[in-house]
Amino acid sequence: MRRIMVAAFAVIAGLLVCLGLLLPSPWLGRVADLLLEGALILAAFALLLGLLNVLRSHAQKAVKGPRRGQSIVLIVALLLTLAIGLLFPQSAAQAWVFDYVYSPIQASLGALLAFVALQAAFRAFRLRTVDAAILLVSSLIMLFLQIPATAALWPRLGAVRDWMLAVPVAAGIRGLLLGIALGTMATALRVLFAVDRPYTGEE
Amino acid sequence: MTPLVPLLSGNTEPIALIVILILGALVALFTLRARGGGRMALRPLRVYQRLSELCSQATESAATVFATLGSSAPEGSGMASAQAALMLLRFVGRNIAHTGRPVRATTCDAALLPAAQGTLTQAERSDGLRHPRTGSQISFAGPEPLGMAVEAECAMADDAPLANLMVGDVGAEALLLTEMHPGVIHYAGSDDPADGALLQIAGDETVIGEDVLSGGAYLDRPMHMGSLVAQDTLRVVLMVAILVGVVAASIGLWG
Amino acid sequence: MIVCPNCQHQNHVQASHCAQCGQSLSDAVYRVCPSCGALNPIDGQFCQRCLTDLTAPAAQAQPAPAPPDMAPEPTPIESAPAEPAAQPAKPNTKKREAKRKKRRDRKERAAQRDIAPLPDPAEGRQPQSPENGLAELGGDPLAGVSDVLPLETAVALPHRGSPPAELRSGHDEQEDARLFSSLASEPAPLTAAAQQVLPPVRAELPRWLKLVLALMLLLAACIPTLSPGWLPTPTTPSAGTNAMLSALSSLGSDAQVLVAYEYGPDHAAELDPVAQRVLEQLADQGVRIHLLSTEPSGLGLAERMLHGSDSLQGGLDRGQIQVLGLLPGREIGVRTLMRSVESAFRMQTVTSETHAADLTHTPTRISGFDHVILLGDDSRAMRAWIEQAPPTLHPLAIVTAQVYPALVPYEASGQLVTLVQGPTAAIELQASTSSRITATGATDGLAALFLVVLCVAILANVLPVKPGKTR
Amino acid sequence: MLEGIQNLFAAIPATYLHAAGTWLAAILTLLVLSYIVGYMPLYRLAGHLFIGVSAGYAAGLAWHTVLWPRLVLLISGPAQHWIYAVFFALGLLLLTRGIGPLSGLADLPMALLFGVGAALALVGAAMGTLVPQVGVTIASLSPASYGGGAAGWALAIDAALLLVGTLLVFASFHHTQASEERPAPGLRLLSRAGIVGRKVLYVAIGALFSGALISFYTVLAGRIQFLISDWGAAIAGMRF
Repeated sequence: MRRIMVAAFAVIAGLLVCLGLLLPSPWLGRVADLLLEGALILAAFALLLGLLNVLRSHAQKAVKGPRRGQSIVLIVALLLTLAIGLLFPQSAAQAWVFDYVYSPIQASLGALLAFVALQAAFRAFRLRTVDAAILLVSSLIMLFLQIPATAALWPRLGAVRDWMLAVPVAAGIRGLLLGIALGTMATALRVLFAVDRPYTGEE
Repeated sequence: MTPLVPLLSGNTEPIALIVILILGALVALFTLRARGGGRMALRPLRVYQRLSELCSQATESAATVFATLGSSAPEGSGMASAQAALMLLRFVGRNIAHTGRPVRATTCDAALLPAAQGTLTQAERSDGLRHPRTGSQISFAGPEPLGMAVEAECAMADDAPLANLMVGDVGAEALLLTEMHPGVIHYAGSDDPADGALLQIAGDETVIGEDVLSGGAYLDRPMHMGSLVAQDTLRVVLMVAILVGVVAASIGLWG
Repeated sequence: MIVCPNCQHQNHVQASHCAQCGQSLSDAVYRVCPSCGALNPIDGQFCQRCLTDLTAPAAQAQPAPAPPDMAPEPTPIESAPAEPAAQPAKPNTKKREAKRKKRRDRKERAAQRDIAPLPDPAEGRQPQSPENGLAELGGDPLAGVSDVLPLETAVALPHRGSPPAELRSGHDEQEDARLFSSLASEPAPLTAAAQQVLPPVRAELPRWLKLVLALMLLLAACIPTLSPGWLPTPTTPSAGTNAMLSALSSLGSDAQVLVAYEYGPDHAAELDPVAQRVLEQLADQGVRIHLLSTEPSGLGLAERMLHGSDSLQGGLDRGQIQVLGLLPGREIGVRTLMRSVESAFRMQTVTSETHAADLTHTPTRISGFDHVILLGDDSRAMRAWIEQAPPTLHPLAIVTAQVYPALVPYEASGQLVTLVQGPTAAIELQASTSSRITATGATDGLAALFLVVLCVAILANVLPVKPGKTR
Repeated sequence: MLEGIQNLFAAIPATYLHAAGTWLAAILTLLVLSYIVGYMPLYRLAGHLFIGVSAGYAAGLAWHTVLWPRLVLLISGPAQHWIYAVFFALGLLLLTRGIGPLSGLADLPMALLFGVGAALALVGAAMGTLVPQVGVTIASLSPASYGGGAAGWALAIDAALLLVGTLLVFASFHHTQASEERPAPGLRLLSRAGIVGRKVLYVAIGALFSGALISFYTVLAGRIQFLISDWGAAIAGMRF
């Protein structure tokens, strides 16, 4: 019974939002807005749940385990940033933390991707299959064409780059996008028809 | 840019509504038929075939499986990839729960966390665990995917899992995991073109595009066969419509 | 675990009813292996741990390799795990479905044992003599069976069962034993099956190779900072950059522009130069700029950029540039914004008195903006904007090189009025104008990157290192 | 007390804050980049610091932009804004996830999240991708539509290639297959087309990968530039 009620709630909420987005009825639009706002509030609560989860799991690790130091650093950083965020919103202190802690670490992690991408390229570029050959040739050609100097030295290469992007690449990605849209719609319809009930943990 | 003639410009809402209604009717029809137990031959997808083997192997070797669930937000259009991630999590959770080595997972979308916890708890219950863990083996790693990669990397260093499932909204951060732990089998998949391309390069077993979203029919949800057939039907209809439209446009009948 | 005698489902030890078929497990019994003491399901032919034939007399518990002349023809071994999810057959009866499921479960269990599936007991066994008739479970399951123990006893006993009483093995059992011993003594098929179950894991790149790759990349990454600019930069911007510039310069001083910061600090190096250049140009033209972000970090970047540039700081002080704030919930936020700007940011004005976004000069509807500029590093976020916005929005998108190809179809369909790739646009802008964007040497850097990737492609095929993927 | 702390922070000269920040940022950058030489602990330490900071930062913003304003509205006018009470109650139910027997209560808020998400995904995919992208694929293949002449022919050929490529890739995601029981020639044709479509897709994947390499490289170059220029300046500016 409980499961049927939960599923009905999801289906009704989903259909109302769907109709509110598609039909030009102001009443349905208001209902949809309200439900969207509700989802927003719930997502924020989920973040709260996430915080509790982080704190709990790392508090356990901070008491015992091989990564005590890291977990302690995480908890202290989290609590400090949270305190600054809650008590001094949009303050200079928050901006300082963002500029000199948040942003450099994230940018450096992003920079590491260059190294690991090169290692991945080493594996992927081994010419063992036709696919790998296509990948290698396509990557190298596109990389070469995207160097601004090539267009400056040989202006025709700029046109080749535009053609590559506009025809073969666009064709591949458009076909992919059409498939993704179809799959997304089918997945959403399964949820709206309660064939799938991911919210109860079941299929 | 090639100056193509976009014939369907302007307001797409009515056409979208018609397409949704058609697909909805098809999904409903074929799902009801799939309930009867009919199965179709499906294009083989290695990832899903391998996943069944993975569960056997994990049971045998008593090794755990790690899941990097990514950042798909269930309350947005990430719902589809979230659903795909949960499907895999449930399949693996259900098949290896009895080994006593729980599936561990990390996510960087807070709303996906409770969904994954519920999914895993149910999966364990259906594998016969009377007191399933309440989801403490799934951790939230902040809202940033790169942070999630760090957390996943540490968990994989500690647990030495057999495999790492990265299906859903997982992007470039997957590269960090595949290169830092090459000994782990990385199952990767993303329904985003840019992310999918990276995963195709990085993962051991990769699934991209629409295939990510059709895992259920391949794994343990015969009901999904219905929506798969509906997708295929609409696909053929769209392809025929495109060809007819192109011919009409080329001979000057339309556009 | 308890294996359900009805459907073979493996239940938890404490389960009282089968989780799959619901049958009571109270009279499920184990069979204790005479050789190693492991507990096995009642109808198991061989011990799951040591593969001893459970139906053979204790004396034959350790099977000797069968004489060659006695060994039967090697049974074709099905590839253990290759149970394709897609079955070409289309059975309509539930009975066949149930049978297939049963067989699949059994195969899965065989795969779990990491051996090629042993001959299926249900298929290979002929009707047995009453003493060994374990397959027939009707009635009292223990009737006529001497070597099985009820559950409680089996669990309570030490795992070394007493050897069962001498039993006469029938012809079928002897056949099974011979088959088993031939399988066990033939390494080839077993190894082959094992290889299929355990895919070879790819090798790690050698440490020296990793260091060489890293060194090459580091050298290439130093070039933009250190190079004096060896290679020429294009004198005319590409079509996309030109379109962006002309769209921006056509905006008058009373125009309203909405700028969405949809990128994080990890891609700031790519998009900051272009974003700053665009904002400064708009500020110089006197355009009113409204900034927002659906990501927390995007907002931080926007504020850093505003405070880091004199002309932008001036615009901020004059009220010409306005930070609307965070638009939470990516798709939800965009949807709300499309309905009404005021309702999307209404909440910001409820509490914070000092930092409240002043919406008096902001258009109330999204159509009130002359231009919408998206700065993005995530193709999903960009697609959220494209998909949730009405088709009449026609935003201009400045994106990272990574997501640029993925959005090309949306530019072709007119859903994005212009699509610009961040790093090359920065170089082109720097080359075509005398702005203070420091992109000198960036084109040399990209050329160096190309050389590095070319080296990698050659090395990958020349070096005897084989760190391939598993497939 | 809060103002005291704020004043204390404001009292520190901006140059000192900047110099300290630059040093901190440089050290954190080096900690992360220490992975290159294969030393993980420092990388992990910086990573954990990042997880903590990002989670705290996002939670603070979510509180101030989503929860707190609505709470204020609810308290100030419960009769008018009663609906927020419902959503807050659902939010509290969400927090029961993970608390043993209560865990099931979180299903209700999850249902709302998934329902709303399904609606947004459905409408977005149909309106924003499927219909416009199908629409733009329907283009004339006649050279006359593109002005005729050699240029017209070239553009018509481009349009034809684009059409064929798109259809091939789209076909490569067809799931059902011909089988012995169902030897549909149409399905066989689709799977053949799909095999070619995958090759076209690999061209696109190559292009995306090259774009990703440029992206990552630019980010790395930005970090190096920070270390050489900004940190270098901070070191040079120090007076011993």
